Amino acid sequence: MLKVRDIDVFHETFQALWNVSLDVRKGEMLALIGANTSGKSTLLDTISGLLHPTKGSIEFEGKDITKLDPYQIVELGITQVPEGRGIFPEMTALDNLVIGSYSRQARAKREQNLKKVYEHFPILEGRKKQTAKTLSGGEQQMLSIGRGLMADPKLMLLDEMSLGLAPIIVNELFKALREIRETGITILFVEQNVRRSIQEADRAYILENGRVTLSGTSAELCEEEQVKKAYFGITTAEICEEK
Amino acid sequence: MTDVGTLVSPIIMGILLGGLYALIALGLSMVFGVMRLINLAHGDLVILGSYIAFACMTYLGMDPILSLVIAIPVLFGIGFFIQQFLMSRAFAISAEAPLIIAFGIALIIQNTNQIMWTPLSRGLTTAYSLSSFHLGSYQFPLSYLLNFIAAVVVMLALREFLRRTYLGKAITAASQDRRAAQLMGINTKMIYGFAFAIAMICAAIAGIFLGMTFPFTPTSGIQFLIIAFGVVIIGGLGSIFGTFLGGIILGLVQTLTGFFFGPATQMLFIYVIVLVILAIRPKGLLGR
Amino acid sequence: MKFLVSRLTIGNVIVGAIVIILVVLPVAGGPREWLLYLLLFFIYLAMANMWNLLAGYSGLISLCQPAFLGIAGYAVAMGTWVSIPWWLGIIGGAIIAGIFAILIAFPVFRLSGIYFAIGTLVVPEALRLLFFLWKPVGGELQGGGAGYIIKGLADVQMSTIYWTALGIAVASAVIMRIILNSRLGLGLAAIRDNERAAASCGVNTFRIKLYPFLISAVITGLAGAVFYVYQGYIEPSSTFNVKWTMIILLATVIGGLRTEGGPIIGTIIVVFLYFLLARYAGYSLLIQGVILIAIMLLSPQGIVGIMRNTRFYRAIFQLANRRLANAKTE
Amino acid sequence: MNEPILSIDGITKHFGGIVALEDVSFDVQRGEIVGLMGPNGAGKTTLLNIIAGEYPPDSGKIKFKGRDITGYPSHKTCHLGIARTYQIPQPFVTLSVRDNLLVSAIFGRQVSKAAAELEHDRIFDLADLSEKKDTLTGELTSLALKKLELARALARDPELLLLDEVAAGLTEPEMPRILATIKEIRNMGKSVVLVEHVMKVMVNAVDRIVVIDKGMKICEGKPEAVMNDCKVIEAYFGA
Repeated sequence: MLKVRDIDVFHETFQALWNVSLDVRKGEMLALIGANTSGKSTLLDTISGLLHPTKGSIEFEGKDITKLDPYQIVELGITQVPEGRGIFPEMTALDNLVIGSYSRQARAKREQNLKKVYEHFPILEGRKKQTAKTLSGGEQQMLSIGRGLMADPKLMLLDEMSLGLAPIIVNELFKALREIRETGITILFVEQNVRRSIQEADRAYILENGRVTLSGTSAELCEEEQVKKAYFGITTAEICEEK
Repeated sequence: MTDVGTLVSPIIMGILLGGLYALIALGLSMVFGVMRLINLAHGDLVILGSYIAFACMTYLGMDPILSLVIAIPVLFGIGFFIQQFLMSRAFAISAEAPLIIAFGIALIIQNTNQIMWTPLSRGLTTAYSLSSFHLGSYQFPLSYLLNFIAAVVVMLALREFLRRTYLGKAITAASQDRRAAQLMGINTKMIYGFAFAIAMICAAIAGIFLGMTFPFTPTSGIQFLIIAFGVVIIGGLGSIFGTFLGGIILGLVQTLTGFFFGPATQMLFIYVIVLVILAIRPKGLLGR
Repeated sequence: MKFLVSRLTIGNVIVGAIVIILVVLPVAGGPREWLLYLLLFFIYLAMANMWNLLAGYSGLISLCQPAFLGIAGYAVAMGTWVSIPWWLGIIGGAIIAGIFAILIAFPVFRLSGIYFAIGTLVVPEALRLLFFLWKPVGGELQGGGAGYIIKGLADVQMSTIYWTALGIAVASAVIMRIILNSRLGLGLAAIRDNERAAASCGVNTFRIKLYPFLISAVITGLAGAVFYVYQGYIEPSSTFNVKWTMIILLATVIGGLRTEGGPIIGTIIVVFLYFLLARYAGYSLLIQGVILIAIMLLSPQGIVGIMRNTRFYRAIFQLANRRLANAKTE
Repeated sequence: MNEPILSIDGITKHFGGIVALEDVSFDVQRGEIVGLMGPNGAGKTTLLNIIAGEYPPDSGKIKFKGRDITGYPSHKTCHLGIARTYQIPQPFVTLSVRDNLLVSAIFGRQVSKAAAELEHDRIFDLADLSEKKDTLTGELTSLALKKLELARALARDPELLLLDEVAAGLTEPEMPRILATIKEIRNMGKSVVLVEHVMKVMVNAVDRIVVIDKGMKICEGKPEAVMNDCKVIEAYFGA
C-alpha cells in the first residue's frame, strides 16, 4: 500500500534519516519504535509531505507521492495524528472535528464520519461545545484521533499517541485503534513504549539514529533482549559486564 | 469647570469613533493573527479604499457606501496578489524581507494615490455625512454613528464567517497551528492568500467610512497604520472582541485628550500611549 | 610602515585614492553641481551605513532614523537662534540624538522583530506632531509648521559643509569596520543568528543591542544636522518623514544588506536615481518602491550579492591581489 | 562532604496546565557527572532550560556554588560558570567555527578578544575541530555540529556543563569519539549534568543516574542499580 524506498531527509543541514525503507501492507497495524531523535517523527512528516526527501521515493497505492504537498496527500487518503495532539486550542471540539473533514472527498461524508467518531469515542459527543484547550489530555488525544478519522483516511499515521497519558487511558486508546482498524483503516503508529508496541502491532520497525536497524513481525521481535539492545544500544547484561 | 455633564459628549463621541478605529485595525489584526505579518502597508491600503470611493463619487456620482461594490473586489484582488506573489516568497528569504516589502508596497500605494488624485486633502462629503443626530440634549455627527454601526456589522459578519464556513474555519485553524492545519488537508498557502484578501475587504470598508469622517491625503496612511497598531496592541492580536475594545479605548483617549488639552494634541497623546503600552506590555494589554 | 604595507590590498589602495580625490575636489574647482550630489552622497552614506549596522548586522529593523536626524537638525536650528554656532550645534545635536536613543530604547527594546519595527515607526510620527506644537525659540512666525531658518550661515562656505559631510561619511565607514572586527561585532552576529544561544553563551543581549542603536543615533544625527545646515531651513513635515527611511532603506537593500560595500554602492545608485528622477519627482517613491521590492525578492543580498556570485568579479580581484602581494615580496 | 556545586530543590514547572516538572530535587557534587534519563517528554530538557536560566521555575530553588540563582537570565548563569549544549545544535550559522567558539569564550568569560584567542587551540583539539576552524557552520555535517556544540560550551571554560543528548543522531562508529571527549571533560575536573538516551554513553560516562518520568524523579543511584530498577524498565518499556 505504502512503499518508502531509500529516503534521506534533512532538517536544514542536519541529516535525520539515512536510507530508510519501509512497507505498509493494506489492513495491517504497524509500529515504528525508537528513542528520542531516532527519526520516527521525521519519517511520518515525510510521508505526510511536510518534509521532502533529498533522495529516494515514496509510493502510495502505486502513485508517486514523493513531491506532493501535505494537502494533496491528505486528499489521497493519508492522515496524520500529530505528536502533542496538535489540536486547535481555541476552537470547539466539534469545530476541530469538522475541520478534519476539510479535504474534498471527506466533506461529503462528514455526518457519517462524525457518527463513527462518536461511536469510537462517545465522550467527545458530550464535549463538543467545549473549547478544545479545556479538555483533559486523554480527551484531547481522542479528539485528535477523531479529527484524523474525519478525513476519511485509508492510512492513518499516529505520532506518540500515549505521550504523557496515564496507562488506563492508553489502554482505552489502543482499544479504539483496534476498532478503527477493524473498519478497514490501515494504521502506522510511532511509539516509544516498546513492549506495548510489539504487543499491539502485527509488525514493527525499529529506528535508531535515523536508520532502520531491525524489523519483523511481533513474534520475531519478541526476543526482548534483542529489542532492548536495539533500543538502548546495549543490553542490561552487557552493562554489568562492562562495569 | 469640567462637571460630569460636559464629559458625556466626548465619551459618546469617543466610543463611536472607537468603532471606526476598530474597523481600521481589523485587517491588520487578521493578517498578523494568521500570517504573523505586520503589514506596514495597511494604512495606505485603507486610504486606497477611501480614494476609490472618492473616485466613484467624483466621476460616477456614486454614493460612497455604494462604491463598496467596486472597492471591495479591487482590494480583495490586491490583497490576494500581495500575499501569493510577494509575501509568500518574502517569508522564505529572511525575517526582515516581509517588512521591507510591505514598506515598499506602502510607498507605491502612497505615490500612486498622489499621482492619481494629487496631494490635496480630500473628503467623502455626502448630505447624510454632514448631518447630525440628537441623543438627549447632545448632538453628534451622523457619520460617527454610521461608523459604529458599520464596525459592529463587519465584526459580526467576520465572526460568523470564521465560525460557520469551511474557509473561515480553515483560516482560524491555520492561525492556531499551521502544521496541524496542513495535516488536515488545508492548503495553507492558498488560505493565507484568502486571509489577506479578506483582511483587505475590511480595509476597503474601513477606508470608505474613514473618508466620510476625516479628510485624507495620500500620506494619511501612516497615521492610520499607527492608530490601527495602537488598537491591536491594546486589544491583543487576532481577537475580534479585543480589537473592538482597543478601538473604543483609543477613541476615548482621542476625544478626551482633545476635550482637555485641545485638538492639536490628540494624536500626540495616542502615539505616546502606544509607546507607553509597548513599554509596559510588549505583547499588548489583552494579548495572550 | 610594515603594518601599513601589510594592509595594502588593492581594495584599500583604491578606496584611499578615491577619498583623496574627494577631499581635494572643492579646491581643485569641481563643479558646484557635483559637490552638491557628492554632499548628498556622503550624508546618505553615513545614514545607510548606520542602518546596515542596525538591520543587517544586529537584526534591528529600525524605522525611527528620521527621529535622530530630525532631533539633531532641530538642535542646530534652535541653537542658532540662541547664538550657538552651527558647528557646536551639530555636535550637541548628535549628543541629544544619542540620549534620545537611550530613552526610547527602554520601550522599544522590549519588542523583538516585527514589533520592534512598528514600535520605532511611531517615534518620528510623534516627534513630528511635537515639533508642530513646540516652539521654544523665535517669534510667532517661526517654529511649528513654519519651521526655522538656521541663522548665521552667511559666511559658511559650501566646501566647509562638504568636508564635514565627507568626514562623517568616512567616519561612519571606519566605525563600521571597527565594530565588525571587535567583540561587539561578534556579539551582534551571534544575536542575529540565534538570540537564545547567544544568551546562553553569556551575551547580554539588551546591552549589546543598545550600543549599535546609540552609535547609529549619533552618526545619523551628525549627518542629519549637516544636511539641515546645508539646507539652511528645517520644518517638521519633511524632517520626520518616511521618505528619509525610504532613502536609507533603499540604499542599504539595493547595495546589499549585511555587506560592508553594500551601502556605498546602494547610495551611489540612490543619488543617481535622485538625479535621474528629478524630472519625474512625482513618481520617484513609486519607482523606488518597485525597485525595493524587486531587489528584495530577486537578490536579497543586493548588488554586492550578485557580484559575489559572479565569477568574473572574483577572478579579477584575486588576480589583482596576487599581483600586489608579489610586488610586496620583491 | 563538601557543598554540592549544583543543588536543585523542589523544582516545579507547568506549561499551561500541563505538568512538565513536579517537585524534582537532586544535587551534583564537584567533579561529578550525573546522568539524567527518562522517556520522551519526561521533562529533562525543561530541567536543563530552568538551570541554564531560559525560563524560571514556578517554584523551587536552584543553587550554584551555594548561591541562589533561581530566575537568573541565561547570560548571567553563563557568567557564573554554567555552560550548556542544545539537543538540536544551535550554531551561529553565518559565523565560522572559530567565531562560534570566540563568542562563547569572549562573552562567557568576559575577557578581551586577544585573551580569548590565545587559548583557542586547546579547545579545537579537544573537540576535534582543528581542520574546520574557518568553515562556516552552515556547511558542517551533523557530527561536526554536535562537536561544535560541545566545543562552544567548553570554550566558556565552565565549572558546570549541561549536556543535552550529545550522542543523539550519531552513528555507532561516531560514538566512541564523543565518549572520549566526555571522559576528557571528566578528567578536567568539571561537573556535568548529562541528558542522554544512548545507554552506552550514559553507562560508561556517569557516576550517578537520576531518572525522571512524567516530570517526577522516580529513581536515583549508581548506573547498574538504576538499570536493574523495575521502575526504570517500566518507564521505558511499559508495564
